[in-house]
Amino acid sequence: MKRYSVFAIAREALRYHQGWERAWKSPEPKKSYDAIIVGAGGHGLASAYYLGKNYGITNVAVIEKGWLGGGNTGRNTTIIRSNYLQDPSAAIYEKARALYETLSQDLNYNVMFSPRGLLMLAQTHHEVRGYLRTVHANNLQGVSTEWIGPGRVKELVPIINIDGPRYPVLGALYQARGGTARHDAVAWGYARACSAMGMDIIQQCEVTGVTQSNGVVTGLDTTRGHIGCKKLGIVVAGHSGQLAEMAGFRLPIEAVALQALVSEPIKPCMDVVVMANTVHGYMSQSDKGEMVIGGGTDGFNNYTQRGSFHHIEETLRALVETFPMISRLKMLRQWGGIVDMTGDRSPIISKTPLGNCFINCGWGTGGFKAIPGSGWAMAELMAKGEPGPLAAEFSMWRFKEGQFIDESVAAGVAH
Amino acid sequence: MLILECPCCGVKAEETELSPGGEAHLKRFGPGSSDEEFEAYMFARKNPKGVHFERWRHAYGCGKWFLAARCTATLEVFGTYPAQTSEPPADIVAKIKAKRPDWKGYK
Amino acid sequence: MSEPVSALGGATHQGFATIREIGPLGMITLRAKPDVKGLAAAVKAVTGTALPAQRRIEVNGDRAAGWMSPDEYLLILPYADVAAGLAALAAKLKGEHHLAVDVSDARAVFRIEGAKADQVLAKLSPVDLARLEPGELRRSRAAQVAAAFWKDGEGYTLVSFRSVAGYVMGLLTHSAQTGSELA
Amino acid sequence: MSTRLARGGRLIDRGAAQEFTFNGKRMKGFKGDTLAAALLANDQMLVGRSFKYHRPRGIVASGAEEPNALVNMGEGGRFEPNQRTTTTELFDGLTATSQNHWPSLEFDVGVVNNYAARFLPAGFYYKTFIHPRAAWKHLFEPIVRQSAGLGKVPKDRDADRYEQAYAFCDVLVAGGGVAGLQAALVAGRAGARVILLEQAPHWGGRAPVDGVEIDGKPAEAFVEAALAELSAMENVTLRTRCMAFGVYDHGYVLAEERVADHTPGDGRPKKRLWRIRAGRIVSATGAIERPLSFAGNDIPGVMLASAVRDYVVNWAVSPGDRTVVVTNNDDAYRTAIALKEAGLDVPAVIDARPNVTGDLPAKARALGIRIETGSAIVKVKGSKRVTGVAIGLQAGEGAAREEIACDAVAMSGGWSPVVHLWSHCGGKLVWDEAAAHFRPDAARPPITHDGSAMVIAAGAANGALPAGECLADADRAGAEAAQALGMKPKKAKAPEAAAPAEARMEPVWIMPQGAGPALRMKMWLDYQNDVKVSDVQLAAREGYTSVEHTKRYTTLGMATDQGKLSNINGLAVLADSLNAEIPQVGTTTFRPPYTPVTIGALAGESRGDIFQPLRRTPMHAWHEAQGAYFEPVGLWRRPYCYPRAGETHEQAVHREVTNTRERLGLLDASTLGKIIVKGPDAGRFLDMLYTNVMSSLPVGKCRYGLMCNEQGFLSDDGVVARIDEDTWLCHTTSGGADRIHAWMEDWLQCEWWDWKVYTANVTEQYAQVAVVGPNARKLLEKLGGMDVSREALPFMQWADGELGGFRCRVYRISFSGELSYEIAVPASEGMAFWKALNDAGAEFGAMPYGTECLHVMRAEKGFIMIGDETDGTVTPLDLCLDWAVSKKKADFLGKRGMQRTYLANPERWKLVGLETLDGSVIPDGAYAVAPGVNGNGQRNTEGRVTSTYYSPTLKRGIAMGLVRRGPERMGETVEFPKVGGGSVKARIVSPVFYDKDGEKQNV
Repeated sequence: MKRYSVFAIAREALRYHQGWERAWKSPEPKKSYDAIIVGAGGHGLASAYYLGKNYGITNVAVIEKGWLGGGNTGRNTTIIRSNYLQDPSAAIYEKARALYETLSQDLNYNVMFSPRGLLMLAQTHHEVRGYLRTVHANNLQGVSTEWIGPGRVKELVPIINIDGPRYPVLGALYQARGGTARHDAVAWGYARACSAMGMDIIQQCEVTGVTQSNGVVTGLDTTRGHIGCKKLGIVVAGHSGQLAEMAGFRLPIEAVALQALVSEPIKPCMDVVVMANTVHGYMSQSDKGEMVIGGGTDGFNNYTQRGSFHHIEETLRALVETFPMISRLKMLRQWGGIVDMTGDRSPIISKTPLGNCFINCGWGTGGFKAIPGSGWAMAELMAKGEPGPLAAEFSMWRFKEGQFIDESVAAGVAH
Repeated sequence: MLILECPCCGVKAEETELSPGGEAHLKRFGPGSSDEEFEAYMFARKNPKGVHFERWRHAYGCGKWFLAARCTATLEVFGTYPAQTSEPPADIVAKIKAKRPDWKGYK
Repeated sequence: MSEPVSALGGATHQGFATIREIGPLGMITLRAKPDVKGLAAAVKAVTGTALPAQRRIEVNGDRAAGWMSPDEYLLILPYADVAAGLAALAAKLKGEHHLAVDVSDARAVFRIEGAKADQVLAKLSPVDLARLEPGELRRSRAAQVAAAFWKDGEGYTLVSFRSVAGYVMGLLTHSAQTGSELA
Repeated sequence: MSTRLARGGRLIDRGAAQEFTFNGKRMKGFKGDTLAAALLANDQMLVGRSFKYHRPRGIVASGAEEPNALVNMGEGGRFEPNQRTTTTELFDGLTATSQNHWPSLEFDVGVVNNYAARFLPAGFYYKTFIHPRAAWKHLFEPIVRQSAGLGKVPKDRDADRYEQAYAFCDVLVAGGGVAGLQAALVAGRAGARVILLEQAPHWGGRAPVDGVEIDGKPAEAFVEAALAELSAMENVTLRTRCMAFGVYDHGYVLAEERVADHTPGDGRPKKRLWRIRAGRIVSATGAIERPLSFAGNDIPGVMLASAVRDYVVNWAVSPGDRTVVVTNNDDAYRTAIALKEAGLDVPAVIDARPNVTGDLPAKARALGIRIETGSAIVKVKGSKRVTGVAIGLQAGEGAAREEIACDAVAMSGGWSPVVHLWSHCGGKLVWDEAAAHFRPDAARPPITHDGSAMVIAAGAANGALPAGECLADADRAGAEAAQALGMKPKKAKAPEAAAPAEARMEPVWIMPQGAGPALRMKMWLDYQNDVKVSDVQLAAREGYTSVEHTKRYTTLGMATDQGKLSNINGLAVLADSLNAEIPQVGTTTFRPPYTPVTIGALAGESRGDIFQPLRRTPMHAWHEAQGAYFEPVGLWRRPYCYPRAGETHEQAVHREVTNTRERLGLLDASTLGKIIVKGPDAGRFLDMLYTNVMSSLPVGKCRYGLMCNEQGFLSDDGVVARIDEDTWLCHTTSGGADRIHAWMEDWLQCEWWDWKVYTANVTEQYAQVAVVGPNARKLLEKLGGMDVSREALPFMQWADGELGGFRCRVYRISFSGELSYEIAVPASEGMAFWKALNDAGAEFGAMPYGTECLHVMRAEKGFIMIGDETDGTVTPLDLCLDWAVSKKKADFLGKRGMQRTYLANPERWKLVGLETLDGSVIPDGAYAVAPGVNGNGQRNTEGRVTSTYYSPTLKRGIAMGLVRRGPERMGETVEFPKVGGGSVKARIVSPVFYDKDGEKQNV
């Protein structure tokens, strides 16, 4: 792998950039691999990357039905935070956030992690108490967050209306090292690094069946033939149900549409990420100047990547009330993603009823921010065959026991 | 922005007049059921990419619950029927089979 | 006993249509299945109308009976006559499974009047007003709250919950502003 | 230079001059101008700077596809960035400024990026700015952000208002060109309810500009006749200035109407969002011309050939004195002819095709226009304005054989149907080899609720470009739409449009064909985002070979024009780089909106007072008049406290607590949910709903009850009163009334549908007041009318009666531990009753109190609060409410859930009281720590505080909390670390801090 740097750019500029090599190879599948990951989204690629980096397992294929990074990795609002309430969530999201801090250097690919700070506004007394609880929990979890008053909120977000007659801003949960990253770059950077380790990223290859022998996985039937494997990781978000069915088990998962939109670009006016959960809206400004806005999920199963427009309207109403200046901006583009929601809205990183088959899914609306941590935990699970501390609580059997990891109990929602 | 015809009042309601209520025809398991049965009742969901049976309430309307057969991949609606039914009615099943010959059927 | 006061004290607005808060009206929620013995007679005793069919409202002067759902009717009558109405229902439906309660105070009622009254509603409710038949009672929403309405002469009568009367008046006023006609 | 012609201009009214300013310069235009036309008429070709390299940018197009000519418009509360000048109607007094430059449009420091362009290819930022780690956020990113961003930031609150409206129709026709008009006519004549929308202020689309003849008459005559007929039809609605921007599922179409955009301040809404439900959608949205990729094709003065024609014919504006036309098709010759006929100079038509044979070139030749076949522009000369072109062989590598001086270039690379509305809900496309464009594949349409086709493409939007085919296709589309809905189209001959025969176009994706890397770095694909041919080729070389990868890696098509001009050209360059066919490479997804939509219009009327419904109790106005400090509770706002002059909120709460405990407090409790449950099976039903037994409650009595969800977690609580043999009244929490009512109906309708139970939510029928404190009975006795003595109305009973002349129902229940009556009166008498209580209570020390006082008093008594002690993961057993969880009942909602291993674990955190050792108040939300850390290095915890207050009664901090095995550990001390250091130690005690034996409430 040729390293990226400003010198490489200069060198290439002199020859009209004709010398750049492929960021990742596009090989034919081999007959078998030590491990196969299904799903070349952020989570799948990160799982493969840490299998190689942390455990030296590089005879790995990542199989993708479409094009890598083409699912929710490329259609989210790029928010990164770890201010979660429950211990298992805080642990894995903070692991992810910490890995994001050095990801550009680790991958030699600028993923543009920008710890610009993240605010969750409290607009009711109930929300104030919820966020104070989160601050206390984070304090014990090693997650750096603080409670700030309305004056400080206004300093950080000059365009906010803190005296709204309906829901004045009473304060905010502030994570100074939360922020955003360039979503596509995360997938591309991991893919390039995986490829450089000798892993095969096989796009346009759809899984049609899971083969097994004596309750242990042996490989996959795909549109490009059978591919054998010793271990299998299923990391396919909204399509987890289909893959699980092929592997012979059921998941507590439902697929629903989540929507987002961006405005036309304007000059910089908001250098932090703001989430307002009472009124269900969140917004940040991208490096291009677009206001990036996230909305709510539909309440019904949907695989169309199109959500119901009234959720967009609800979100915009709330944001116009919170940031009055945006009313004369224009919505440039809106889109939907299919998110996989579990019974407690927390993810599953787990062994499965099928031997040597592992699953990582259920990230719901919170997947992007977790990518490095999720990959790290999944790699450990696949390499050792047993979950490490990061994944231990995210077993798929927790639902039977009633051991929820419920983040909705804090005023914060899982965006 | 779906339209579903409420079988209770006959209004072709748009989605904003309705609230969704998840998978239909779930069998309730209460005290005395096994852990597995109870877990399945609470959490296991068919979540199909294709024909799906689900609950809706005509919330901004007559207030009644009803059931709908809908495709989650195309959003085509095959029919709506009263909530007081423990499995999809034969006429709706027949209609789906006619339209989707490779549908494996309910269950 | 003090004089009953409607939610907004009879507020009005004159735009391209006229908005008036009216009432208080007497209202009874009657829950019963249509096949309950004596139901038609009971309704007739209170409103003087026939039992309304699906989505219909039968009007008789200042009294009316509306179909709300397969087992719910809204009976409208003068405010002072509610107690008598409830007594009549209790007597006629004695022994039959039903529920009749006074909801006069839980509602706010508006009139939207004028040749362009439909345009006010068209801004708020996802309802095809051109296909709303005379005597049809439509339950839907007005922007973010539940509402029921029907066409009545040159205009509409709209019923909402009392607590959001101010919001509904705000919506109607905003929608009826002169200059914002739809056609 | 660009200038206004002395004659012509079919859309302008020369009698109505209008003044406007651009960058402070006063300019003149006419009514009917677009801002772009007026700018060109004033020789203002340079209008902005590009996104990345800050290159000078001129007007390219004449419609919604314009990528460059975006301006800041208006001032103060009417300021609006990124306004597209080509679709902005000119009005008197309009002010506009150019965007994305510093210090000025003419001289922009950011253009330094242009000189470094070679070092800034697609994706360069992924490869650089990696070290040092902190530099991205603090050094590089701020520079990137500042140089990007286009328009300025609005500062003031919007001065305009917006609204929304619903509409319904059988057939919605999007596009008011001749195709849309014809489709509407056919559908309308068949009796369909039709809505016809046109984005521009005028009808007819391109046909009148292109000199099309319909049935032997000019297209204008057809347009006029069609409008007359349509206007006369009752079943047809016509609307201009209204853009159908998105098709959503089940025939839902959103359209934005520019109501007062061009008449700001006239009192009408600025914009209106139409939410249209249509049986069928006819997409007659026309086609958009494609640019050609030659070096320097972004220099101001290089325009689309059709746009040049539009400016000349519609607005009598000549973009240049000498215009070179460059093309790969016959259509562009119309521009050459129009220019010539307007008396302007056309030095040459550069046609990439070796053989040029059509009628239009013949006409051009006849007019004396020089035609260079098999030729290409190898380079455009000029920087802020075209000064000439160098031409050479299209088949060559870029050697110039001649330079032609000119000040404008009109280019045409062929036409692409506007397929957005077809594609938004999944309609598929097919590649048309002859026309080199994607058009709708009628075999794979988007489907609606019944599985039938939802959108029908018509005319140019369907790939039927020549006028004759276009009209015939539209006629078919209109009939198809009506037929699909069961209507019978009238048999009528479709009008026939005559047009000159056009020879086949020839796809030309770069010009000249063999251009080397240096030239390809100057061929722009995406003008706004500065994406060039070389960038797409680089992306392909680096393996970003999926079209979505290429788009995202290069930002092609992601600017505010959403790639209307660049997508197909970019796709073709990508396909070529991959040695693949264009249809194999595919297209990116088309997502709404077609053009950017004002966010204010999407928010509609929901601003200010009507942002959300505000629920008011009958006494709300009184609380406001008293200066209450409110808190939102669901959609209600309840008084949190009633501060007096000079009081802090905390002081007010303490006063209210003390006064209520010592004298008399009045609480507006109207928001409490009240649900009637009646029927022969009502008792059985309530026994399923509540964890305790309600069927055994005697008539006239009250009982506190708990409700769980099926998981076994507490969801609501309240007092239930038995009204008569088969009627119960269930109180819920303030936020819970609608939810619990829906919950009841869910079970009754969907599970126990044979049970005979009716419910009615009567929450708003009553105003309810809690009269609380040692003087409570005195006040009621003073009002008089019913016996409220201990004997007549003991604790936990209710009675109907009259107080002070008010019909009422009185409940002897207490949430404060004091002697307390909750009194319900009809809502319409609520205010009068409240005033009567306050007036009559004055002598007993009556004061209103708010929710915070209520919270403190209930905490002093150890009463739980839904939402404080519970958070959706807490069972009644966790709260030691075992007494309210029936062990006898075989079943109730939540019983099975509570039996799961994790919920039945004795290690669970349970409710206790917490008494700080130093009397201080434990911070809200604090956790109790246990020794050590867990596997993830997180500090172990063993509990958390759920309610914590300063008790004015006990003059110390009190708290409730959930602690591991708490009730077994009475007297032990637990430690709560504070954020920022230090900790509070608290002793585990009973949660009942005040009046442990309940003597005060039971007097």
